[in-house]
Order: sequence, then structure tokens, then C-alpha cells
Amino acid sequence: MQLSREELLRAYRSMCTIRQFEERVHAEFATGDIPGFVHLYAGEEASAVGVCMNLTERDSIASTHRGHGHCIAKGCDVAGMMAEIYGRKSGLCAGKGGSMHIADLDRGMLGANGIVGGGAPLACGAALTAKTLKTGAVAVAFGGDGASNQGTTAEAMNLASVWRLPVVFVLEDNGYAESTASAWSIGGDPLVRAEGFGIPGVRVDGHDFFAVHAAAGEAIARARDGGGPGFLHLKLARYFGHFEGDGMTYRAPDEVAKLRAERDCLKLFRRRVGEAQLLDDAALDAIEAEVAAEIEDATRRAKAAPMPSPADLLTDVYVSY
Amino acid sequence: MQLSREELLRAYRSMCTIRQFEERVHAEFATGDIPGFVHLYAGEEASAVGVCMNLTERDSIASTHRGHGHCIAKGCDVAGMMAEIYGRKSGLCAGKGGSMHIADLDRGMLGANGIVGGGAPLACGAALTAKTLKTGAVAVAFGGDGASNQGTTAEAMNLASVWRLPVVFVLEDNGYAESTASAWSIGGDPLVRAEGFGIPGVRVDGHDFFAVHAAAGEAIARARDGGGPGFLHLKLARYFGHFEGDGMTYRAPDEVAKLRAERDCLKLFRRRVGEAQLLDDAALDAIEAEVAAEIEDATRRAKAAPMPSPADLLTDVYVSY
Amino acid sequence: MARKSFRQAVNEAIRQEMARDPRVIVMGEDIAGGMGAPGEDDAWGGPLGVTKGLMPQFGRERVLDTPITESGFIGAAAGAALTGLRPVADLMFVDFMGVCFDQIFNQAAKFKYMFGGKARTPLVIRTMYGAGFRAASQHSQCLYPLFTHVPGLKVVIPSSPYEAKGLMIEAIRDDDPVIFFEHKMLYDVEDEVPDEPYTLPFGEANLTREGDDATIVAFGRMVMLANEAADQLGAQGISCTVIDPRTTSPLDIETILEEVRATGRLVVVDEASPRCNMASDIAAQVAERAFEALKAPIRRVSPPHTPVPFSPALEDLYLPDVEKIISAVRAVMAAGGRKAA
Amino acid sequence: MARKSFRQAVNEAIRQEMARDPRVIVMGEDIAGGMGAPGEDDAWGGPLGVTKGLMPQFGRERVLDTPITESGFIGAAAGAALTGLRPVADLMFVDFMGVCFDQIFNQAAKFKYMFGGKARTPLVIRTMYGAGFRAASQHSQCLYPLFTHVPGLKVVIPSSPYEAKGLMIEAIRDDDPVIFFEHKMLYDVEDEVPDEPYTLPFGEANLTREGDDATIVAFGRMVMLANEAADQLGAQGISCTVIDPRTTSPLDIETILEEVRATGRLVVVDEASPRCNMASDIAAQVAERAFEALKAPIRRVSPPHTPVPFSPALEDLYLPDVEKIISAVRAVMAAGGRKAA
Ligand SMILES: Cc1ncc(C[n+]2csc(CCOP(=O)(O)OP(=O)(O)O)c2C)c(N)n1
Ligand SMILES: Cc1ncc(C[n+]2csc(CCOP(=O)(O)OP(=O)(O)O)c2C)c(N)n1
Ligand SMILES: [Mg+2]
Ligand SMILES: [Mg+2]
Repeated sequence: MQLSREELLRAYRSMCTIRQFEERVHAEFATGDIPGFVHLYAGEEASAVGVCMNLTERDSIASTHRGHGHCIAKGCDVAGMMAEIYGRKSGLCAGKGGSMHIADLDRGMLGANGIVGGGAPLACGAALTAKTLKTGAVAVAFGGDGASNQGTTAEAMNLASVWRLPVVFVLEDNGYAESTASAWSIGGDPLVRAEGFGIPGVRVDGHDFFAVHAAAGEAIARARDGGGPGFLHLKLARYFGHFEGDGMTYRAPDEVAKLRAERDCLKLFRRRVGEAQLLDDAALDAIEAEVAAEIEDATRRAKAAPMPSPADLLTDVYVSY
Repeated sequence: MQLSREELLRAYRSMCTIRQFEERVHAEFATGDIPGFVHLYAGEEASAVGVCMNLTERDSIASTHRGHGHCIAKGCDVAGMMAEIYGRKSGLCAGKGGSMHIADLDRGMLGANGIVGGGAPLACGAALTAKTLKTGAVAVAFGGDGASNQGTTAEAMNLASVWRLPVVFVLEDNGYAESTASAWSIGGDPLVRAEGFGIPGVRVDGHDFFAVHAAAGEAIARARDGGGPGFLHLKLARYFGHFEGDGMTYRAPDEVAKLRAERDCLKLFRRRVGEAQLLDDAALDAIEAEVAAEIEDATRRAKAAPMPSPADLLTDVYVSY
Repeated sequence: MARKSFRQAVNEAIRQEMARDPRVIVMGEDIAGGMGAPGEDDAWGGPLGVTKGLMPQFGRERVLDTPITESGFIGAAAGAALTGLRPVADLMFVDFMGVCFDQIFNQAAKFKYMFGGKARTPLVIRTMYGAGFRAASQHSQCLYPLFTHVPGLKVVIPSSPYEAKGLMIEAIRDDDPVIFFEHKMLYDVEDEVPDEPYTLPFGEANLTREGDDATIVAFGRMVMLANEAADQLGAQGISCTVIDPRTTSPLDIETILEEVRATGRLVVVDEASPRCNMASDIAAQVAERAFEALKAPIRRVSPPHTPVPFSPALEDLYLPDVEKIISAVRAVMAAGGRKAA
Repeated sequence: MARKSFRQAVNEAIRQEMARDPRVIVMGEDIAGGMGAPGEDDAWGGPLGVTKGLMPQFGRERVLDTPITESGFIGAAAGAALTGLRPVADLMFVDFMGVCFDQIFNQAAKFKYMFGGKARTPLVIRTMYGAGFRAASQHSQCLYPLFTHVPGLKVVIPSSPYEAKGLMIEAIRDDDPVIFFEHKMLYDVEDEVPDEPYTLPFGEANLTREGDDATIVAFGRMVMLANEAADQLGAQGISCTVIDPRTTSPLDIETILEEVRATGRLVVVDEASPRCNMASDIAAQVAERAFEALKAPIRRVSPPHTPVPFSPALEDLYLPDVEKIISAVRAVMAAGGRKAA
């Protein structure tokens, strides 16, 4: 499928926004201002954006602890996200959720998730809603290589298969679950597993936006047309530690530097659109500058925003009680 | 592997014991004397016996809610089992466990299990003990087609694969989980799933004792030799309802009659050893008669045995407290 | 109005709500039954027949059998609730919560709070609980205290067919996740149950007996036993109030406090394991808020701290019964004398 | 004897027991760390470094990294315990219990009873709990009431490095399944901890303060706060006994009753969600068994019935603190006047 110029610009903006957002959170975290556990998505942008470019607001995604990228790709407000990460009342979740629980149901973003493997069943639920109410929507479940071993993932895939749900499972295999290599933790091959559940799958270079976009597009279109679930195994990499504060002693010393130099999804995107003369550098640079301003603004506003008030502690537990 | 005459007699005795035990429990249940939920194994004898003939007392098995056959094949005392099913103090579990929780750790029988999919992780644990203490033992996890979809099964298989545990997973696919057909509930193919976890598997006619025995023997020997886990997909059938009291409206009216006539594992065994002139009818008939006496005796004793005493209610919760 | 069993009452409630609202769906293992089997059309309707007849009426698109994957389908129910359906999911026995609790207590229960109020999770989880069936340690537990502990969940424990219908309809119409406990020994109990739909509010206790001497609070099947105990005690000149809170979360503590203030004596009957259970919860709240009114120690009638035994001889001993309730009431009647502050 | 952090105390206890007994093994996600990774030998030792150094000393055969499959490996630990090992399994955060509770509460906890006494399950599950880390709703819960509820489990909640070491060694030597709760905000707390191995018995409470006016019972990190409250109150002329029960199952209720009989006033401080928690459990037991001695209502200091909020501003409000404990003690001191029986 050929992307329009406008779509390409949108894709680049989205990837750029994720990258700059994460680099900024990384820097701010180091100052000690950002509380709690923060897992950054930088390096994996082609996955979130490549997949979500195929979705509309009616479609749903279930995300992971490493959810900022998925949020941005699904259209969540960046200022609201930053405020949330700072625990402010103006945050997307009013400061109650934090980095690991950002959600925006109006945009079909069903939440980051602090429980590894927690999202796949939820995505099946969203797909079931679509199927039952015949809305034509689809759902996507993002999950890591670590999550791919969790029983909930297997259950969700089997359920999706027998119910023929319009859901696509996206395995973001970034090589590690915390400090554990996916080459060790995954006995066998995820593609074969998917086949074992009766789900067609494909392995894709997760650094390549175009490859992800095409493969996801196919699986999503099939799901939308009633063809049942699909599966993508994306090989990619994260640039930062498992969480902020991780010294990454388990990685090879030059691993990230090499990845940034040779396999960076933004660079690959630029090269590709440049070579094909689809977009020029000026347009892309302009986007980067706009995004930088947006992130700067979001950060400034988040820092200045008020904390929740004491009364907020007790609200939002139930609709009624 | 060629079985000796003595081994063949032992196999037949074991299968016969299971069959007659289950037919008797079925009859006694109908009188209303046996309390609780009872799931009978009749029809599946070739699986339990074909597998367990390859095991010694040092080896462990983890079983299911449909555990009587596994218990007998692993050498549990039949009178103790019957007394347990009647809730008597002389039962194998002192009347505290009942049909769904019969265990005999001295014989490596780690328990029937009321939780579908509960046994596979436990078998991994027994295999880990064997591996860590270098005992040379192996473990077997029995599970049904229903259990094969449970996340715990997937987790256990992956764990066994990456830890290279000496464990064999035996999927007893009797066509149904309660009233649900396995042809529907299993999306995809269990053999492919096993391969997806990096575990070699084989599909076997579960009515054929010799086929099961050979396939299990191979997987168990490989596991024992450090070759890692194995998987068997056995196609077989149960003769009674899911539990006693089940009207089986979901099965075809003549399904069980046909199976009994054409695919009965005891009949197939007799035919096979007769044709090959390994055992004669007289020897097999003698075994049947001996088993009948044993079951009669076990049942009579169970009915006459005293119930646990009130003090038993509070014991056996902890080793010390 | 007609006599209906607890089983029929639950069935009728779901049926009427499904007819009223197309977003109500039902799912679970063998909940219709027979999926993919030769006798697909004449199947179980749940292992104890509670949902029988729903599938023929509403079809397999709204009455969904599932594979044995509780995390998968309970999670799917949570996700469906978050996105516009009103699922009634069946956790066959509450004892199976251990394979799917995460989707209940970390996901469904917390969406609204974690997402800053913007979620709505109209999910009902039906589940069977309780001892007496000779179903042994892994199929006889109560476990509602574990769910009551969790902020974000509502917990409903009907004690009769009438309550079952009204509370189930309320549960389905409620916009929060509700865990609905059905005692397996109550299914055949019969009662007058109105034919038309009706609701019973959550957090409003029901007084099944009124008396002056002692207050008995009981849950689920224990309410029947408490009534029987009160009746026997009444014949002996001790008059008891019996309170059925109907829901443990929210809990109508105000009614309990009021009645305890009137009688000065409290016995709580709870079939759940004794540590951190509903009996402790209520005793603690009363010891804090109606302390001045108490004339005697608060007595709890619960099973011992052991798994549920299989043998009928032991299970009968294990369970609270009318005798044990009567002797607890007699004990609070006999007690007295305390230091003044 | 040297000053050691809580983290070091736990590490040393496990290390010494592994050295003493070859059947002791350790397993969990990243518990050694780096499995299959380039820097395999210089890895985490657990996400917060608690088990760092065990793998270099004992090798990967006894310090086993696992895939993210809690049911799988916790179940494997239970099976290994049943067959001759003494595993120490790491459930990284207790919040993850929802994906593996079955293997804990239906399997490990019940083997002995279901099997008629013939099993032994020397399993330790270490797990991190508690709020204060800004880790939000799914990584900040206490949940020990849920485990305390379950017959067959023992539940240990050390309040200091000294307790952590002695209780961990006891846990590893114990023949029943033990859930060992480590508060993530305690890891850096330091204390004098003997170098040699020692044990602290289960079911024996520790009195960290002695006083005449009121009794405070607190668990885990709350003991520190209770001590601080008692010290401040002491300076103001109110002298408190502080009891650290150390284990909630078994619970040393006798010591609590004895102290309450002496002071007549009880405050229970429990970081767990307020419904069916340890504060209710203890309040209920005391209201039943030391009722005559009580001079005031029993007060519980617990968080509100909400998930743990992320925002520091809210989390600080959510948690019990010294102020709240002091005002609860003041309230029980001020209370008085009750009807005589
Ligand atoms: C059920 C559960 N187990 C463990 C954890 C702790 N944990 C958080 S992230 C993580 C690693 C996840 O790895 P992966 O799925 O590959 O995602 P990645 O971090 O690489 O994006 C672990 C073990 C958790 N949050 N939930
Ligand atoms: C976790 C769990 N879910 C559901 C059940 C209820 N249940 C008991 S047996 C059974 C069917 C099991 O089917 P299968 O694994 O094929 O074994 P079979 O009964 O055919 O031997 C079900 C659903 C259970 N005991 N545990
Ligand atoms: Mg990863
Ligand atoms: Mg089956």
C-alpha cells in the first residue's frame, strides 16, 4: 500500500514525537523530578507508529509497561501524558495512573499495563465488542518478548483463534525482558507458536517502518474483514535501560551505540523517503523542530501544573458506591 | 522395544484394574453412596499404563481431576483409593482428599488435581528436583485437551524447554472438555504448539497400548538422558460422562457404543497379543478374575471402613504451626 | 409470582436483562455447552444447568462458550466491558480465581481509578462457592473476603432465590465490576419470585428476623441457618435480629451498627475461612463504631483454619451449622461485666 | 555484628542457607539476571539487587533465572518442594499474585491436608510489597491479608534488617509453604545484624516498645512508624506498647491479648487495604477474647478503600503515617464510658 505524502509526514511526526518525548523523560528522570518506575520506548518507534497508522480512533489497542510510544502513536495528548508522568492533576489520568497506566479510552487506548501479559485478554475483549456490535473495529495487543511466554498471552491467542476475533497480536521482541535475553527465554519460535494456535503470523524487521506498516496493514485488514486474528513478530531494540536507573551491564558495551548508528528507525525512514524522493529534508527538519517545541511546552506545563488535591484521593474508585 | 511376557501381563493387569475400578465406581455412584464429583477414566487406560510402564517409583507424575487411572498405573493401592473415594479414614489421603485429590508421594504420584492445568508446573518441579539432585528421575505431566489451552500448560512447556527439564507432557485428547469438543476449543494443532515451545512431539493413537508405550518410552528415555522435554498428543476417548451424573446429550447417541466395540484398548491389546501369540486367553482371563476379586474386596472394605474421627478435621494443615 | 428455585431465579434475571439490553452477553466454559460437539444444540447450560435455555433463545453470538482459559475470557470480558458491552462472565467455581485473579483485581477493578475516572467497567462475574457438596478442598471455598478486600470491586452474596433475581438484575445494570456469589447448595432452594424484572439495591441490608436480645449477621447460605437458629432461640425466649447484608462491598454497616446499638450483642456467621474474613471485618467495624453499645464480646461463627475436607464426616463438622450459631448466641447472652473506662 | 541493610540481611540469610544445605535453590525473573545476554556474568541479582552475588557463588544450577511465567515457575517451585528441594522462589512484586495464585493457595498450601498429611512443602516465596515508591496501583499493594486468609500458608512480614535475616533463615528451614513479604521502602534501612546465622521463631511477637496506656500493633514497615509515634507520644506523657507480630500466620494473638489486657486500649496499624485486612482480623480477635479488658473502641489505622494512587501528593495522603497513628492513640485515650452489662 502506497502512503500519501501527508501520511508519511504524519508517520514521521509521530515517531519523532515518541523519540523526543522519551529522550526528554530520560533527561528529566535523571534530575530526580519524575517519580516511580519509567520504561522508555525509544528505539521501537517504527512498531507503534507502523501499526497504529493502520488504525482509526474506533479501533483499540492494549499496551504494556513500556507504553508511551503506543499512546502517542494512538493519538494521546502529549501534554496530558507528560503531566501524568509528573503526577499532576492535569495528567491524562488525573495523576492517579502514572507512566505505567496511561490510558485514553476516547482514543481507543485501553491503557499501558503494569502486568506483563495483562493486555492481550483485554484486546480480545475490545475485539469481541467490535464483533458483537458489528462496529467494524479491530483491536491490537502489543506485548514484549517476555510477555510472549506469559500464560495469559497464550490463552488470549487461543481464544482469539476459536472466537475468530478481529485482533492482531504484535510481539515487540526487543531482545530482552529486563536483563534476560529473549533468545534464551523463548523456547522455540513465536511464529510457530502462533501457527499452533491457528493464527497466521509474519516476522518483520521492527526497525523498518515501512515493513511494519505493510505487515500490520495486511493483518489488520484481514481481521477487519472477518478473517480472524493475526500475529506479527517484530525484531527491534530499546535504546535505554529496562527502566530508568538500569545500568544495562547485561548488554554488550557498544550494543546501543551500534543500533543507533545502523538500525535507527528514524534514520532508516529518512533515508528511505529521501532515496525515493517522497519527502525532503526540510519538511522533516521542520517536523523535528515543531515536535521539539511541543515537547518543551508539554514539559514546562507539566512541571508547573498543580498536584491533585486531597479530595481526589477518594474519587474514581466506583461509578457509584 | 520388546516387552517381556511378564511386562505384558503387568500391563494388562494394570489396564484391567483401571477398567474394573472405574466400572465399579460408576455402579456404586449410581446407588448414591459415593459423595462429591467423580470423573472416570474408563476407555483411556492405554494412556496411563502405556506411559507409566516406562517409569519407576522414583519418577513422578502429575495428574488431573480424572486421576484414578494414573494412580493405578503408577502403583497406588487400589483398596486405599476406593476407601478414599468413599471418604474413609483408611483412604490413601485419610479421607481428606477424595477422588479429585488422590496422591501417593511414595509412589511418585503427585496428586490428582481439581484445577485444570494445575499439574504441569508441578511436574516441572519434580523434574527440576531430579535435575538438580541428579537422581536420574523424570516426571510426566498428564493433561486433557481442555487443559492444553490453559495458560499454565503453556508456561510449563516453555519453562521445561528453556530449563531443559526431564519432563514429558502427555496430552490426553479425549475429544471433550466437559461438553465442549476439543476440535473446537483447540485453535491450531497441539503438536505445532509444542514445536513452538521447542519441544519435539508425536501424535499417537491413544487406544493402542503398544503405540503409546513406544512413543512414551522414547520421549522418557530422551528426557532421562538429558535430552530435554517431550510431548505426546494422544487421541482417545472416555466411556462415561464428564463426571458421574452427566447425561452426555452433547455426544452422538451411538458414540460410546461404537468406541467400546471398535476402539477399546483392552480388546485391542488382547487381539494384538493373541495374534502375536505372546499371551493366551487363559492367562488374560485369569488376570481379569483376579482383578475382579481385588476390586470386590476393595469395595467391600471401603464401605465397611470407619469415617475419619472429629479430631482429624484439624490435623495435617501444617507440619508445625 | 411463582415458586422458583435459586437456579431459575438467576437464569430468569439474566434472560430478562438479555432481552432488555442487546449489550448484555454471557460467556464461560460450557455456559451454553456442546460447542463443536455432535449434540451441540442440547447441551449443558453450565455444569449445574443455571444458564440452560439462554443459548437457544439468544444464540451463540450472545451466549459464548469458551475454552478453559479463565484469564483469557475473564480478561476479554473486562476488555469488552471497557469498550461497550455488559458481559456476564462465568467463573465456574470461585476456587479457580487463582488462575485469573489478575484480570479481576488488577485490571477490571482498577481501570476507573488508574485512568483518572474515565473508565466504566460494567462487568458481572458469576461464580459458585461454598461447602457441603463433598467437592473437597479445591471446589468448596468461599473466598469472598479476598474480593471484598479489593477496592474497585463490588461483591454480592444472595441468600435466597428472591434476592438472587433482584441482585442479579441490579448487578447487570450496575456500571462497576461486580462479583456475584452463588452458593452451590442453594440452587435447589425454592422461594416466591416475581415474574417481572426487579432490582434490589447494593449496600442495603435485609432484616430477615427482628428481635431485642442479640443481632446475628450472616452471609449467603448462612442466612438460612441463622434464621433457623433465631427461630429455635425465639421458641426458647431469646429473640434475635438476623441481618443479611446482601453485599459485602458496599457493606451496609449503618444498619448493622444500628441493630447492634439496639441489642448490644453481636454474632457474625461467615462460611469463609476464619482469618481476615467477613466476620472479622464486621466485628472490627462494630468494635470501633458501636463499642459503647456492646454488652458482650462479639462472637464469630466460622469454620476452622483448615482446607475444606472431602469426607462427609469431616465436612459436616467443618461447616457452621444451626447448633454452632445457637451456642454462640447463648454465649453472648451469658457474657457480661466489663471494666468501666 | 555489623550494620547491614535490609537488602543485605535478606541476601546474607539466603546465602548462608544455600551454603549450609545443597537442597536450597533460588529462582525467579532476573534473580541472577542476564540469562543468555552478552553481560550474563555481571547482571542484576533481582530488579532491586537483593539476590546479587548469589549466582557467582552458587552457579546457575542453584540460582535459576526464569522466563516471565509466574504460574510456571512458582508451580515448579511447589513441585520441587514436594519432591525434595527447598526452593526460595521470587514473586517479584506481590501484585503479580493474580497470575499465579492458584499454584500457591490451591496447590502448595493444600498438599498436606488434601493428601492426608503425607506431604511436606518446604517452599519460600519471597515477594515485594507496599506503597511509597510512587509505583502506582499495580506495584504498591500489600495483599498479605489474602495470604493470611489461606489455611496451609505461613505469612512472614519482617520489620527490620535484624528480623529479616532471622525470619528468612527460619522460613527456609521451615517445612511448610511460607510467603515472605519484603517492603520495598525498607531495603535501604540499616540495623545491627549478626554475621552468623540465627533464626527467629514464627508466631512469636516482638515488643519494640513497652508502655502502660495503649497497645499499638503494627506490621512490616508500619512498625517503624508505630515506634516513632510511640516515642513522640511518650514525650507527651502517653506511654505505648508496640507489638510487631512478625508473622500474621501463625499469629501470636496471646501476646496481643495479654498486652491489651494490660493497657485496655488498642490501635492496629496496617498498610493493607482496609476491608478484611489484618487490622480487622486482630480487632475481631481482641473484641472476642479480651473484650472485658477494653476501655475504649479499637481503632484501626489503614489506608482508604481505594487503589494506590500514583501521584506523590496522593500516595502520601493514602499511606498511614506517624500523625495518623498518634491521632488514633489520642482517640483511644480520650474515649471512655460504656454501658455495663
Ligand atoms: C506478571 C508480571 N511479571 C513480572 C513483571 C515485572 N516486569 C516488568 S517489565 C518486565 C519485562 C518485560 O519484558 P518484555 O515483555 O520483553 O517487555 P520489554 O520490557 O522488553 O518492553 C518484567 C519481568 C510484571 N510487571 N508483571
Ligand atoms: C481452572 C479450572 N477451570 C475449570 C475447571 C472445571 N473443569 C473441570 S474438568 C473440566 C474439563 C477438562 O477437560 P480436559 O482437560 O479435556 O479433561 P477431561 O475431563 O476430558 O479428562 C473443566 C472445565 C477446573 N476444574 N479448573
Ligand atoms: Mg523485551
Ligand atoms: Mg478432554
